[in-house]
Amino acid sequence: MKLSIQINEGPYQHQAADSAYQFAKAALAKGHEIFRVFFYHDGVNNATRLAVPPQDDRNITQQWTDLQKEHDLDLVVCIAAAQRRGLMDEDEAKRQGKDANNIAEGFRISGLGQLIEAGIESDHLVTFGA
Amino acid sequence: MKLSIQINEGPYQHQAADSAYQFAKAALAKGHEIFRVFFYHDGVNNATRLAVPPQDDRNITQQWTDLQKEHDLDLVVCIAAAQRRGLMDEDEAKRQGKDANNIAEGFRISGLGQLIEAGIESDHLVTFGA
Amino acid sequence: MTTLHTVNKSPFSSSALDNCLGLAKNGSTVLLLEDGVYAATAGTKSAEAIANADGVSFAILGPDAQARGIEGKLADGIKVVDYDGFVDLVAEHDKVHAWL
Amino acid sequence: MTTLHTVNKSPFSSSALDNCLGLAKNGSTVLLLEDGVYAATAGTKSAEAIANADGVSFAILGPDAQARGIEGKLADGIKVVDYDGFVDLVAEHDKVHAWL
Amino acid sequence: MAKKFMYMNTKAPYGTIYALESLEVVLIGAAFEQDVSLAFIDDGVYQLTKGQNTDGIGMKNFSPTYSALGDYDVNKIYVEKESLEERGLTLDDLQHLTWEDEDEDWAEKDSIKLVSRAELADILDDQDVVLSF
Amino acid sequence: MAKKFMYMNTKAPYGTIYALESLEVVLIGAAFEQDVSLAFIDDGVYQLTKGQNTDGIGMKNFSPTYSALGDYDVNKIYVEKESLEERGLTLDDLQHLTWEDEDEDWAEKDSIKLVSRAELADILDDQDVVLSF
Repeated sequence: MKLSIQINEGPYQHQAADSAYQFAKAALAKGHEIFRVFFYHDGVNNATRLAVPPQDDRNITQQWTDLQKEHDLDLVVCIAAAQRRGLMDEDEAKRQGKDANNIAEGFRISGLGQLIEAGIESDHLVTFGA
Repeated sequence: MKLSIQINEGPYQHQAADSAYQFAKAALAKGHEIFRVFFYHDGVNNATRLAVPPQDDRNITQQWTDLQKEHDLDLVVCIAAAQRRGLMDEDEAKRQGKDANNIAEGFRISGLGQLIEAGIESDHLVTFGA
Repeated sequence: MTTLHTVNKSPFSSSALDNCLGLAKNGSTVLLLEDGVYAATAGTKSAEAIANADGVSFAILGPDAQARGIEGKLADGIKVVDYDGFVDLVAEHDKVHAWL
Repeated sequence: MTTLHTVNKSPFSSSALDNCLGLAKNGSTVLLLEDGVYAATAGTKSAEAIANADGVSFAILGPDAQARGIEGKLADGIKVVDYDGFVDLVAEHDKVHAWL
Repeated sequence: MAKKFMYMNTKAPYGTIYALESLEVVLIGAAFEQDVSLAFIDDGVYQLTKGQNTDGIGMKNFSPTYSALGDYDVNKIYVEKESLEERGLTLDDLQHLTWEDEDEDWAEKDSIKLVSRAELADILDDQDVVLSF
Repeated sequence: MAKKFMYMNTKAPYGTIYALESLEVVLIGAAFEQDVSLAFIDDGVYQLTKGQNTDGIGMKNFSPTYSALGDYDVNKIYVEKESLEERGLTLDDLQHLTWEDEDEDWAEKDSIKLVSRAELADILDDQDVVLSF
């Protein structure tokens, strides 16, 4: 089947981000297609490359980056939610006159239409949140 | 009285950050002393300088930065919580080998001991969270 | 000692108010704020629980009730305060207990 | 159409399971995950509500029950699945409804 | 073929951002010409209360946006009766949302339908995609 | 003079980070030589369950840390009886936490005290600072 995943909460604070990752990994291992992973609300915070979790803990952003590389996943960060919360890529930083950006490798920033499209194009949209 | 404030949730996602700000402003206007504002859990996300909220909405980080300037507030971001969530200042970025930092003016990063000290030194610790 | 309890969750979707009412002592005050203000809506179970909480005082943060359009629907006898009044309540009690 | 409902909140502190059980149709499945797994603990009101939900199937995410140390305390008759089983449940139903 | 999209709203406004960001999805989603419905249950019914005034809390009052939904052809708005009653509210406490029916000479019609839990269960059953907020 | 610090834990572990980050505060706070108590009510009682195994969810199992609290002189751990019973649990389902009493020749004593809601209300009343998690 063709799946899309929506993640509504940030890393570490809620298990939602972890559950989504475990689910995505299992779905891919079973040969299912993941059309898109859409990060919304505080979920956009999963896309920061500046996190330094304790060494004996998982690195949630890195897990997504690795999974993206392996399976060419489409990891989309909602731009409206990201702007509110301080997630940006290089282009957006330039446009907004910010002196830094913090998005991790493998994620791209785009609009809410990408979520609706995921709902239309996928057999199932699975949401993880709080 | 001498107050300290603990903020446990990020900006925009929960009202806690807003309530804390309104409370702090009112306390200062009444002549009370704020010993410290401690940002914990997702509360550390209030300290990002990369947020670009919609123009017709409040800028929560800027509100704190302005209040800090006006009243010389001690705005402390918990380092352990910040590391997990990708909040860092210039020194920490260097130490961790990161190519960017995102902390806003007026905030400083320090340890959990600062929260305990706030509890000891203040007449009241007021917590805002979810 | 006197305690100011703060509750910022709706009583319909969270256990925060129940926890608070179960452990608040006589002489303490409960301040309802944020989504906690819904608890004071007239004709609800939570408003009844509040009315039955003998010995505990209640206050509600007016700006939060107004934001939610329910300031005209509040049960009788609940004191409405603004952020200044919130600060005063903190000052008047020995400690603040946030029920998150 | 068949629906897979997911509930990730404790029934003791959140209304998510109540919302779900109130609106789940016969033939649908409820998957309890994250803090939602506590609902299946034997001897609780939520386990009783689950037992009384005629026509609705229940499954629980095993890894979440193990993490919380309650896999030995689960009520009888609830199917335990791993993440693979979660994926299969999604595939077997027409849609997924997350009760947040 | 258009899919049936249901936006399921369970949370109060302002306390958390879900209500506001749900509305943002609905407005963007309206351009995709799918079959859109909104449901309000549990604390979600509070999103529609009349007379919201956020001047005192420094947050943006987004409640006027609900009245614009009709212009976006979003006119199937289901409010669960049981949730409303439990909260001591009636339809009169909610905004009066309307839309104009092109097929009936732009007659103004109510967008909000008060439905029982059992009715809403049937409506939900019929959806293709549920977005939860 | 030492203040009475109460850590009030109301949330389940793993679903959210509050339990873990509460424990981090307790461990740091132990160095400040205040009078420290921990209370577990509502879903907070789940933090202390025996046999937690997080291998399947990819998260760190922090439950062994509770057994180290005694070494930090944190030995007043109150578990609310009503919360435990409502969840179908007994003390036997929780970790057996102990501390060694220096004043009684290092006798091993139980750290967990099962208290009724009324007893806990009195204990809370007596605190100077409440940290909520």
